[in-house]
Amino acid sequence: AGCGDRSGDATGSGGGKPLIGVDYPRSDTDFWNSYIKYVPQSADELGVELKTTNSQNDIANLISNAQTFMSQGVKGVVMAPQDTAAIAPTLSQLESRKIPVVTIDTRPDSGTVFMVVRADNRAYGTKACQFLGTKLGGRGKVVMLQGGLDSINGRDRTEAFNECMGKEFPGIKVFGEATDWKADVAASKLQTRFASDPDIKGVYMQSSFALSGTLQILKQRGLQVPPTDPKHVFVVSNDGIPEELKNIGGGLIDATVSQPADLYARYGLEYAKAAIEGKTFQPGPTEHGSTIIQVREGLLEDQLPAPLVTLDGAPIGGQPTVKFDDPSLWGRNA
Amino acid sequence: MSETLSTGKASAPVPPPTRPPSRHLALARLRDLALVPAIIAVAIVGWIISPVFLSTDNIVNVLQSMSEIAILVLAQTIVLITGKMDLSLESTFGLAPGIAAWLVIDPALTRGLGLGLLPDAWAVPVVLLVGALVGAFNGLLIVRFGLNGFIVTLGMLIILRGLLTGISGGQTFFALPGSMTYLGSTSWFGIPASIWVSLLLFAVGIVVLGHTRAGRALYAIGGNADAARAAGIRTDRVLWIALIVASVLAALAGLLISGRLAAVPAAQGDGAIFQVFAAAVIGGVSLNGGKGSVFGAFTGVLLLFMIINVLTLAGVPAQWTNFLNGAVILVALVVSRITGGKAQT
Amino acid sequence: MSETLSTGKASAPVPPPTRPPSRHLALARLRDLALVPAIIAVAIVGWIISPVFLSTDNIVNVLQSMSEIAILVLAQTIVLITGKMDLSLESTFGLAPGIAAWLVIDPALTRGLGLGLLPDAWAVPVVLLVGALVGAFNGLLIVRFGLNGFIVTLGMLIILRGLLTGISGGQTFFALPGSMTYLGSTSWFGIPASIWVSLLLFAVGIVVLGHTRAGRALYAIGGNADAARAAGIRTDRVLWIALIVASVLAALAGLLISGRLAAVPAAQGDGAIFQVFAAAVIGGVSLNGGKGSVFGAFTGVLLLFMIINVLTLAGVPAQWTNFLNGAVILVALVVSRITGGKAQT
Amino acid sequence: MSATPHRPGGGPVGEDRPVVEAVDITKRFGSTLALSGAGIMVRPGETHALVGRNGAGKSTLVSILTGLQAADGGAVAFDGRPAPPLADRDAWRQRVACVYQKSTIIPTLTVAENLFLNRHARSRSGLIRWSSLRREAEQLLAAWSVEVDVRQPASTLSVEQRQFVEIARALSFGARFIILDEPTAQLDAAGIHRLFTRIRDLRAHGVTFLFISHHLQEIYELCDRVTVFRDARHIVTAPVAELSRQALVAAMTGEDVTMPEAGRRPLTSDAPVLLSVRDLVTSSGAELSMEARAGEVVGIAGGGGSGKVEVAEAMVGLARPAGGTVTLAGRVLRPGSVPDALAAGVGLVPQDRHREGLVPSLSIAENVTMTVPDRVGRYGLISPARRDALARDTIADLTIKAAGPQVPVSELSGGNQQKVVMGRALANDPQLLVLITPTAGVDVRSKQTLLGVVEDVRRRGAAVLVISDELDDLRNCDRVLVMFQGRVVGEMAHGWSDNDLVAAMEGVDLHHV
Ligand SMILES: Nc1ncnc2c1ncn2[C@@H]1O[C@H](COP(=O)(O)OP(=O)(O)OP(=O)(O)O)[C@@H](O)[C@H]1O
Ligand SMILES: Nc1ncnc2c1ncn2[C@@H]1O[C@H](COP(=O)(O)OP(=O)(O)OP(=O)(O)O)[C@@H](O)[C@H]1O
Ligand SMILES: [Mg+2]
Ligand SMILES: [Mg+2]
Repeated sequence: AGCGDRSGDATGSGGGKPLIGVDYPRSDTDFWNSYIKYVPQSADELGVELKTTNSQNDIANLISNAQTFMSQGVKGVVMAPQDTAAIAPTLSQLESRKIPVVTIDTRPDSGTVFMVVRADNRAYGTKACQFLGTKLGGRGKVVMLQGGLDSINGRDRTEAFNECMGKEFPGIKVFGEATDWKADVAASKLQTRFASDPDIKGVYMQSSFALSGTLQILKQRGLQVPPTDPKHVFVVSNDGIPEELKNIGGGLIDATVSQPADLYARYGLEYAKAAIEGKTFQPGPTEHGSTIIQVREGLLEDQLPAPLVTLDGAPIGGQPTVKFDDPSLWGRNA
Repeated sequence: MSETLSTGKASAPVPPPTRPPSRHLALARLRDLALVPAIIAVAIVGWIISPVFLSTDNIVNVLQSMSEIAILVLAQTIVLITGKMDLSLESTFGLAPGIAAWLVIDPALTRGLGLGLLPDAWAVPVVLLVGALVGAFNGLLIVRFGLNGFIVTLGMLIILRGLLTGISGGQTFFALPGSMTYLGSTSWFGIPASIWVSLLLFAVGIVVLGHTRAGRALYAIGGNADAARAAGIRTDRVLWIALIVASVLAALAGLLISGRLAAVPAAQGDGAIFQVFAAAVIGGVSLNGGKGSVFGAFTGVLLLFMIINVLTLAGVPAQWTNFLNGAVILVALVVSRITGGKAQT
Repeated sequence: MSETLSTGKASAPVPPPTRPPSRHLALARLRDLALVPAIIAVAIVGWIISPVFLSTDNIVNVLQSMSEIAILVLAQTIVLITGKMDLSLESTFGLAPGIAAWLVIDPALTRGLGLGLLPDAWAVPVVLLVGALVGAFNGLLIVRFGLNGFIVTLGMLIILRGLLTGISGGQTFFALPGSMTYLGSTSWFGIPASIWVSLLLFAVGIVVLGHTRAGRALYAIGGNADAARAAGIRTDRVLWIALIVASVLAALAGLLISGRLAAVPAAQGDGAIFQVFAAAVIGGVSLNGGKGSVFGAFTGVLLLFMIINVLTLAGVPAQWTNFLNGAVILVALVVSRITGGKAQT
Repeated sequence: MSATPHRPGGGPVGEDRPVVEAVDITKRFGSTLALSGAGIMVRPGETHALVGRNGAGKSTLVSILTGLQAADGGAVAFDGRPAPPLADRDAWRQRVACVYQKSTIIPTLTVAENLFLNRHARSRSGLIRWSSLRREAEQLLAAWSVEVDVRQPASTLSVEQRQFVEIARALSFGARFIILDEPTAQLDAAGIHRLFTRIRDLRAHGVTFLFISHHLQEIYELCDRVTVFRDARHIVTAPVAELSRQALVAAMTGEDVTMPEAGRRPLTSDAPVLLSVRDLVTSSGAELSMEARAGEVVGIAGGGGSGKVEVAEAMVGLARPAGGTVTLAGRVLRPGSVPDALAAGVGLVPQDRHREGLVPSLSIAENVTMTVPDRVGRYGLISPARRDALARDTIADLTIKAAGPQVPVSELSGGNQQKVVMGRALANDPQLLVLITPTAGVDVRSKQTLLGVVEDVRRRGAAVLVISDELDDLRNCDRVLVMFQGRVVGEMAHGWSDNDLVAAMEGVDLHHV
């Protein structure tokens, strides 16, 4: 990297608006597509100019895209590295060029970033566990449809879910099934589980990808009955896409975790803009209802709220939940 | 200059046959049944690991979860027998129902995801039509322009998957019309329709490829295309038809799985082609054309899915399932090499 | 149709000196350079779209981001020229550095991910050794047991990927020793070392395949293995070596990218094989063996990565990049068909 | 004349050690016994012929004598010393050079590289010196007056040029012993002449040859002694001069095959014209106009490159003609359509059975009935019983040696495969039978069977076209059209003399100079 001073000159940014490079992590899930949709909207609102790339869930692409951003002379970068270990060299390269980085959804294992904007994935797993454990009264069998083993977020959810179950609901038996984030794999593994253990009472899906396949299986087995019926199978999903909210309203599933796709887009860009403008932040509560924590030296994290959404909005295990038709949910406005 | 032999009809009697006349037939049949012992062995192992394995519920489950991939295997078998290959089937599998959903579903219901251009009744015809068009386009490039089938369909695999991502914006199509979900989700006589459909298609495949002139033409072309042409087989036309039929089958398989999931994820079928090839080859279909049977292909896919099911029931640690899956494929390959008895081609 | 005419005893009624004597040579050379106009065209288009495209910075970026895949393409080219194929290269790409990291890194530093069995200095030798072992195992099954290369390496692709998932539990290995990260992250004379390494390997490949008996033996085997054997070439040994060299190259490429990432993700190389095949074939390497050159393969991979870079610079909407990528591959194929002038094989 | 499992040969052995001696060689391929206690002994300086029917084991012996394959049993010795180990290819190549029956040209490589494969000229650095390699190649080919650019890929060579490249390469090793396995099968008369001159030359310099051919006259023309194989065994070795043609053929076939010429029924002059070809022009420029009447056998002769095969292929739809019409029994055939030709009643034996004649992986029954699906089933369905019945008839009619209709064609010997091709041509009871080089690579016995069929077909009132440059194929024709450089240059009635026909095929008209 011989010509680091290029990013200092004025080319690249037009009309005084700061130029920010946003790398989308992938475009094949509903959640990230919502994010992709929100980013330009937020950029308009914040008055920043955008360069976007898509790394298709491949870290090598992300590195090359970061290079491209540098060539294009962006002043700040927003990215969502799905691999939190392998991003370190790129971060130090961006740092050496004095380009601030905001990461979305994941926290790099090492290296410096200006701000991490994420919801706590471990909290997702814990919330789902609390919900299912409470609803099942601490007994029975549940299936956890994991994501891909190579995803940090998936692993966080799995670990937290298992941990919480083991600690708080030891009477519940958990079947963990790896699905590679694939709907058909999830469907057939769930079906196999129902064949071997017909008395399964709960399903935790780590992402909405498995949503309709799961519903079909329940329907096929005649288990789509209201929660009052003893045959009811409790289903917790994750993401908070509109389809899930609709299904909660329809009584087809029981809860989901609403990942704040809109807030990811908004605060990712806002922090990048702030960094370019030279602002700094301190740990503590923010004005948008979240908390900034210091994870380690030189790494701040703004933990956005990721509420558990339920039919009635009643608290679970002492934690508040949000009613499925709450207008503050991003899935309501998508 | 010439030999002094006069010509005339040879009167030598036919020498006594050196081997029993039916041996070849028997051998050919045997090759069809090569996997049956393995299937029985897996069934026994599965039953020991978990008695649930042989329950009706679980058997139906295995058959249903393999039904869509099995149809893809059938499609690939047809193409492989002609000596070509079609990698793009895995993308057609997702694209065909994806396009139908895109054209049919109401944007009002799905926040702008569909176009709502066509009435619901068009959905299934559109699925099949997309399949036919993809097959025809492959045919255009492979048969007409003489491009290499592997690389054409590799390009098509990428392009069709990209097209599905493009129209869906990477999202999942929900709220499919009833006509699209019917086949994949209904049951006939207590058994899911997709099982009936796939078994029926295999039965038709066995009859057509084994006992009709069109089917035998596929083998002739795969065995020696020039000779087939010299024998009056319209090789180009047969190849086109084979490619189109395969794509339509892939579209149909996609319809079944979309019906089962009541949705079309943008990644539908992603990576399935590896499994499809493995099943076909383990089932005895040659990658060089002209060899293999539909029944063999069926046993191949059945074996694979039984093994996956056993691994799931056994509760193998998630991180090792892929490894075991690959190991099983490799072992099946080596075993079929030993039973087959000669260098595979 | 006319191709049915031309072979056989009486090939042409009029004796053949109808073509200028050096045309074939010129054509062969031309085929090596076939992609150069396309590369120039893309460079111009890229420059129009974004002047950044031709900046040193961006050119280095393109070369660096293609360097590892380019080495995979070189490896695949070697195997393809012998008339085989090796799908498992994409898994070796991840597995070889993965195993080295697993054996070397200290579990204390990485929450128990590594074994810390070997000292750091062993890391690079282990990477290359794993590559050699994978190649030797492929050779055992393909050359020794006569199994079909496509399906053996397909099985290996799945199994090796599964092995990496197994040892890593799907997690990313990080905190790699300096010996593993050096080559992928250092710069020589202001240019990243991985660019130097890949260019050097291609130069060696050009000399070896074009100007040594060993290299020509690869072409002879790919063109007609029996004839090569009759000419005294030890075909089996050469095939083994080709498979081993290819796997070692893949391992080295994996080492480079791991060095660049300072980590080994469990999915490293996943899906890369499609791109590798596309680049090799666009670069004029035949899937049937015996044809193609290392330089051509290089132009193929260069063209692909330039186009990807242009699409990125142009800010094509994310959901359409895959589609455009596929379209580009297909178009490149059709173009190389036209410049190549005859049915591809 | 029973098999002698031990040391073969007769006559006095000279003081020289034999150049090569193979004793009691046995070789098995699966269930096929290719060689069974066979042997051969070749003396220095002689030209030794090896003859036998298809599948007698000749080529198998060649591959053992050149170290390509190991024998299951027996011993090979060169100059009295045991043969080198199989892995030491260089040692083998010093002792023996060979033109194999199966082409060992690599089509994707240049002519020059084919000539010097694995022995490229190298500089001191170990890199190949392409320029000197090319020069050497040019010199080598110039000696054979093969005029090709050595830089072009071998795939562009004509079959004949390719054969000469093989021969030139084999002779360029400087070996003192050279094996030629059917080198003349692909050459025309001029080419054969060139080859023979060269062989005599080398023989004068003391080079020893082992020569394999199905053309017996070549044996008498060239060779000193002959060894006959039959059914994988050594039958006899004798000086050529001491073995009459009769005796030679009898040794090969194990029976006396001379038969009286079948009563040739003269053509009735009022037989209707069945086939009429008008101004047919092929895409390569060959032209033909002709007629054939019912029951007539018309030969089309010509050397390599005369265009005879092209016109025949254009006639039956295998290739699309550039112009002209073909009318069969009043029906104009659609140009370039094999299905239409079949429907009109054309039966075809294509030139190369491996390329266009057979689907080797399929059974005899499927191959024979491939052109007549209508006759073995209805509504597109095939009745295996009817198919096998039809195939069994063909197997009996043509005396195909096979265990049954289900045997894959790939397991048949060459001659039997050719009979299957003939069976396929006859399956639709053709009105016009077109035979393109129908006996290429077929032994004398099978030739008789195949040509006998022609007689049957003409008796049924069909017309037959025989396209060949083998005189034996043409002998039974009512008349022979001779083509040269794409034009018909002469016509000869039945009873032509060999010399006249050969001269005409070479473009020399002996009578009308
Ligand atoms: N590689 C092989 N595998 C199986 N069988 C073989 C193989 N090579 C030869 N054979 C069989 O061995 C026998 C002898 O074959 P060979 O090629 O030596 O005959 P040939 O005398 O050269 O015949 P032709 O005159 O047709 O060339 C035949 O039955 C043949 O089918
Ligand atoms: N490659 C092979 N594999 C299996 N069986 C073979 C093979 N080649 C030949 N055979 C069988 O071996 C037997 C002898 O074959 P061979 O070629 O010696 O016949 P042949 O009597 O010489 O016939 P022809 O007169 O046609 O030359 C035949 O029954 C044939 O089917
Ligand atoms: Mg024989
Ligand atoms: Mg032979």
